[in-house]
Amino acid sequence: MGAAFYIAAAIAILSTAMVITRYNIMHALLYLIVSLLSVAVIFYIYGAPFMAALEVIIYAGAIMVLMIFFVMMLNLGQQSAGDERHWLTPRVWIGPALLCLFLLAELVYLIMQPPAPPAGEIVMVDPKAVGKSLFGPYILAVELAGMLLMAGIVGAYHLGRQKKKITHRFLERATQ
Amino acid sequence: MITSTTAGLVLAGILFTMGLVSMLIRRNLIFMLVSVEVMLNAAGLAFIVAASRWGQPEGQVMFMFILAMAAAEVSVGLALILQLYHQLKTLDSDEASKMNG
Amino acid sequence: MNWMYLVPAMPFLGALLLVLFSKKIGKTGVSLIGCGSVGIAALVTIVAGLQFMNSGLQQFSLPLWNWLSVGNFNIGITLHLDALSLAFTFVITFVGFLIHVYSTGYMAEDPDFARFFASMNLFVGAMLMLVLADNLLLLYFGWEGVGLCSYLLIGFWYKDPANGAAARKAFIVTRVGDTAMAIALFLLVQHTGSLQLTDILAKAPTLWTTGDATVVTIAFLLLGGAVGKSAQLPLQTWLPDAMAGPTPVSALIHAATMVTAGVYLIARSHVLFTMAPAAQATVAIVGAVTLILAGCSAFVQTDIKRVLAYSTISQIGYMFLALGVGAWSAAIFHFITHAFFKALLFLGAGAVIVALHHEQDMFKMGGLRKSLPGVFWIFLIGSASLAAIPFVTAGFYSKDQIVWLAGASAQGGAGYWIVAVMGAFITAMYTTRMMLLVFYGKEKTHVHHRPGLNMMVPLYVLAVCSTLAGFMELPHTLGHVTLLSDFLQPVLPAVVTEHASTALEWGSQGVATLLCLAGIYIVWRVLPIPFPREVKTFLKNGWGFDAAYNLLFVQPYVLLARLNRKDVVDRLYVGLAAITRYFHRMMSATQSGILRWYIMGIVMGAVVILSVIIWRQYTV
Amino acid sequence: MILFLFILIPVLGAFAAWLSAAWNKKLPRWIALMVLVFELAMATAFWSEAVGDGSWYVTFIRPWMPRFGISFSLAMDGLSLLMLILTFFLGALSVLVSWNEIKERTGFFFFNLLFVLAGITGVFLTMDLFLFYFFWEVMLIPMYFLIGIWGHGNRLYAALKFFIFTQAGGLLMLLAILGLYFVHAQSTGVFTFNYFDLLNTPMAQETGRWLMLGFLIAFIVKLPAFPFHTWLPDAHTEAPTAGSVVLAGLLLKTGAYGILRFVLPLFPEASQYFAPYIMLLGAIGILYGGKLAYAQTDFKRLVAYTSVSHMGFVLVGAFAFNELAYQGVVMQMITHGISTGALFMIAGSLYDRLHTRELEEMGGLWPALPGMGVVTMVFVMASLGLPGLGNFIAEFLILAGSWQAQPWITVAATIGLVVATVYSLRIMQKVFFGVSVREYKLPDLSLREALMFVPLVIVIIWLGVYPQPVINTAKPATPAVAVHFTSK
Repeated sequence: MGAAFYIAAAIAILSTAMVITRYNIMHALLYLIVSLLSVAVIFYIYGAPFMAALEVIIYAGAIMVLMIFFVMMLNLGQQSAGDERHWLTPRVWIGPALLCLFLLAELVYLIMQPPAPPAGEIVMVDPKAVGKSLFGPYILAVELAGMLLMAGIVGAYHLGRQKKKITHRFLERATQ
Repeated sequence: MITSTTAGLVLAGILFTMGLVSMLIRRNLIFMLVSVEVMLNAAGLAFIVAASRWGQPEGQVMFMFILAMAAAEVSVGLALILQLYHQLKTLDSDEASKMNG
Repeated sequence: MNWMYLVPAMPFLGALLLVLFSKKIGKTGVSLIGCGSVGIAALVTIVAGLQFMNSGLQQFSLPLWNWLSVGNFNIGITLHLDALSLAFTFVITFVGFLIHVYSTGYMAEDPDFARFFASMNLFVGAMLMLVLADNLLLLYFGWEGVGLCSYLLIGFWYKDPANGAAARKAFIVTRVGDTAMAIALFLLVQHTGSLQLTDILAKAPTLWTTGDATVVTIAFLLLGGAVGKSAQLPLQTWLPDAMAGPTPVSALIHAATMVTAGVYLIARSHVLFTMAPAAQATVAIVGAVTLILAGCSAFVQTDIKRVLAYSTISQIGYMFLALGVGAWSAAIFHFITHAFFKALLFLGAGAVIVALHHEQDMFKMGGLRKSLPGVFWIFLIGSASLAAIPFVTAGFYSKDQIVWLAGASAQGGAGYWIVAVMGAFITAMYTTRMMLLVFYGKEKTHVHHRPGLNMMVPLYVLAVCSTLAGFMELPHTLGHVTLLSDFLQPVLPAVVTEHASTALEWGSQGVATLLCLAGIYIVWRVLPIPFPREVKTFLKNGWGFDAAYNLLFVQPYVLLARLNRKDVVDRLYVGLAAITRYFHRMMSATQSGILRWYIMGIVMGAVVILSVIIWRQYTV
Repeated sequence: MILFLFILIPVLGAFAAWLSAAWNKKLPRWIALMVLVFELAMATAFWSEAVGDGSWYVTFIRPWMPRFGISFSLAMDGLSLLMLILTFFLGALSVLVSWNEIKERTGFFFFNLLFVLAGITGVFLTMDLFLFYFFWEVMLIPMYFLIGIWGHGNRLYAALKFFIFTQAGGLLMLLAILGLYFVHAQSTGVFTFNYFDLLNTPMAQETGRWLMLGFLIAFIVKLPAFPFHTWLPDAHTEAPTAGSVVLAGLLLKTGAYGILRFVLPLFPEASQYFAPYIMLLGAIGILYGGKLAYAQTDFKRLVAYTSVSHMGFVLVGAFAFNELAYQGVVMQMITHGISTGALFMIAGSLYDRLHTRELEEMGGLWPALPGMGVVTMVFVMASLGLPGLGNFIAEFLILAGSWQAQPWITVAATIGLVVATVYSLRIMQKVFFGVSVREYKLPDLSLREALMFVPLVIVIIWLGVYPQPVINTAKPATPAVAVHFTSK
């Protein structure tokens, strides 16, 4: 384990911590991109360069950009930040945080358990092997993933369309 | 006891838990979506670590599927949030929870 | 004798016809069927009885059909005729017929004429089944059947809830006794494998030794049945209330026939009682105590029918005393004479009651000697017989025999004799009091209706019988006639006497006569007898038995029933359902729609699962 | 084949009745009546010439799911035959009783009625445990509808309660059936649900007792015995008259039948072991049911609790293990069906006239309804066990038999006769005697009602004075174990 890993990991953890503590959504998203990039570095360290590339391109690139555009489109900036500040009181977060901390402790404990994996070297899995198995035994899953994306596109289009405003009957009270 | 595998898994665990905490404490729908992304990413990291541990491509394959899923999820999720925002004029998930069936 | 089945069949048929066609045949038809069926039964009984006596048979059975046959357990619907059942059958049909005829007059104005006769016929049929039964199950059939008819007839005037209550009381109290009897039957089935009377009586000496616990238990349980039906202590409380029924009913059922069923049962199963000395002694004690208690109660009643009711209890007490000391035929003798004179008294009282427009309070009567001379003479004959006026009345001979044997028989003793004599004294007193109150003194209520011929003729016949019936059995001192006991000899063993002598018998008779006359004289001179009011009320209410039973059994039961009307067990299930529903509510409350709670749930689940895994690692 | 017809005809009749309602509202009742009268005639004819070698008159077996050892296996012995005749007899009467009572959805009503009867017939005939469970459920669901749709006031509660109780018991039975199935397979290697094969399955003592309890609970819930009786008053009270008649007259008998047919022969050792406790439950039921009956003010509820009391006798008798008690139980099943069925019909007829079931609002009806009074008197007397009527024979035989097994429990049960007197006479007093609340001008028995009641009266008297044909028919069907333990 080189220092690279620890640096990347530290950046990932810190930036994620920033993500979850920001009031402004825009800031959070930008920190998330940093986190994703550091995770991409870790992927690279773990011998998955192709995945690191995908992480950068798709996650940090496409998905995050989508979200940023979305936030910008709705113009959420200041007002939602105020809401967030209002909502995020210690009373709200202290309980779940402790619970999750406990969960994390358990997880770490279990991960550290023997039978520990043999202290092996990091094994490089090259993209070719990934491609082979993707289009070999997992071809059906790939097709399904394709279908999923297709459905995602159609669904997003359908839902995102600006329709004539129809208030659902269960929401009437909320809108009044 | 810290090997490369355990270190990676512990990192994945930390990231996941952070996502989880965020999920639990946030009321803003977009933040919740972001939290989901963090958790998915952590899960992906675990797969990559596992792949490197065993030297098998399956872990990376799984990560690709997670990626595809995340993409689809974000697009649909954002569209849904958009609808909700139009309907409710807020991103508060507690408001949306009044949508009892 | 083969058409003896007509004896019970005719009244049953009559009842059936009356139920089915009551509306179509009119009152004349009803009277004809009602009296006719019992009349035919009486005729058949006389003819069959004569044949039986001439045939020289000891007993005769007539199997009709097989009732029940399970494994080795066989019960037939079989009629059994012997001297004992013949005596009872004769009294039932003969007195029954007279009372039916009387009723055509007594009930003439009742709208439910047909129902009355249907029930009466049914009663006669059931009573005949009881005495003609060849096995205990068939006897039980008659036993319960008469209970039903008694219930129907006590509650005949159903509009008054008090009558209904009296009817139910009679049924329920006797049913308590019947339950004991039923258990006796189970015991007999278990030990003898049969309920055939002749079988049981023949087998009993081979199965048990005298005083064996089983046979004593059986005898006691049978006694339980008998005291219920015969209104003896401690189940006597129903009979005074049973007077709520029409007077002919009181005469037939609650004086002449049904209430003596207990006497019949004990006499019938005398072998068992002989083998169970403890039970037999109990019979005697029950009889002795009852006859005194009931006599005292009779003395303070104001209702003429209640006087007669208590006197009935008291007289049956005499019969029980006779049974208890082994004087079987004396009990039957007293049953016969009692049936005549008590029926006579009741019917006479009925005539008085009708004449006074359903007035039963003796203190509102009086002076009827002049306005109802016919009834007066008849009532006088009956009363004389009840009070056992020496030499000319049937009651004297039968009661005297019991008094004598209570002291003289092997199982008897001085104590029983004293009680019996005291009973005679009390009987004379209350009888005289009744006569004085009703027929002497000033006339307080005007007579508005004189009994017709159809009521008077049965009275005359009964008056003759209650005088003559006594002469079939005369004591050693007075001619020594033993027609009845000879006749009953094949069924009922003769009484074994100890320390008996003619002198003693004279003495016994003398004392009894003296006390009887003394009683009459005392009452004649000093009526009304001064009693403290409390004592009077206590006696009048039958020694507080009713109140005690009410407090001990009736009220707790009713209270318990009322408290638990909603069934406490159901609460268990309702509670279970409520708990389930509570959990269901709790579960559904978690479906709040708030997303974070769901996630929280997932997290907690994860924590729990991981904790379990870790915990297992530690423990394993 | 005749056995199959016994089940098939009511099923076909049920559908015919349902469909015919579209044509004419009055057609379904005629169809139902014809079907049941035909079945009754068929069963009676069969009885009159019933002779067979051994105890089984006739059997009918077709494979159904051979892989699992399930067959469509029917068989009839004396017990089944008697129960069938009772079923069709009361079935026909319950059609008559609902002749005018049911005005809505007549087609569906008679569909359900016939279907219940078909299910009951199946229960009485089947000799395959899987099929038995199937029919057990078949009779449950239409009954649920009968109560839930055509019942009175609180009908949904009653129907649900009935359903849950019986279903819970039924599930235990299913578990026990499966347990027996696997135990049998384990010891012999043959997977079968066939009754005859499962008899004498060797099993561990402990296993046998648990399985027996599974069956037993299902049956005593249905019976119902003391702690499980609370569904019965609600169901009876709220059900339409025909429903009450079928419930009291027939459905309860399936519980008793199950005990005689399955519990005793399949688990002789366990039955013997639990017998005193079960008899005690029976005795408690007799007294407790009687006491509750006395406290009720609702006519039907009162009669319902008398059922609890009477079925206690069945429990006492069935576990006394001797022939007297066994015959008594069979008689009790029949006579209780008739007498209680009749009392429910009377309650229905009174309800038609007075539109109330409250005893406090009745009274003094004798002058208006003498005919019905006589009929009621007969059945009230039957229910208190008056000799000369069928119930007496039953109760006497049961008690005489059980005395030999458990004297003290029998004494308690015998005290039940006094309790029965107390509540039975209360019916007469409250309904027919006493002062009438109003001056009623009511029609006495109509021709239809006379047609209903006269056969019932005749049968109950016939059973009281000449029960031998029934006893003879039931005798060969006596399971060997029922009398096996007599000699102690």
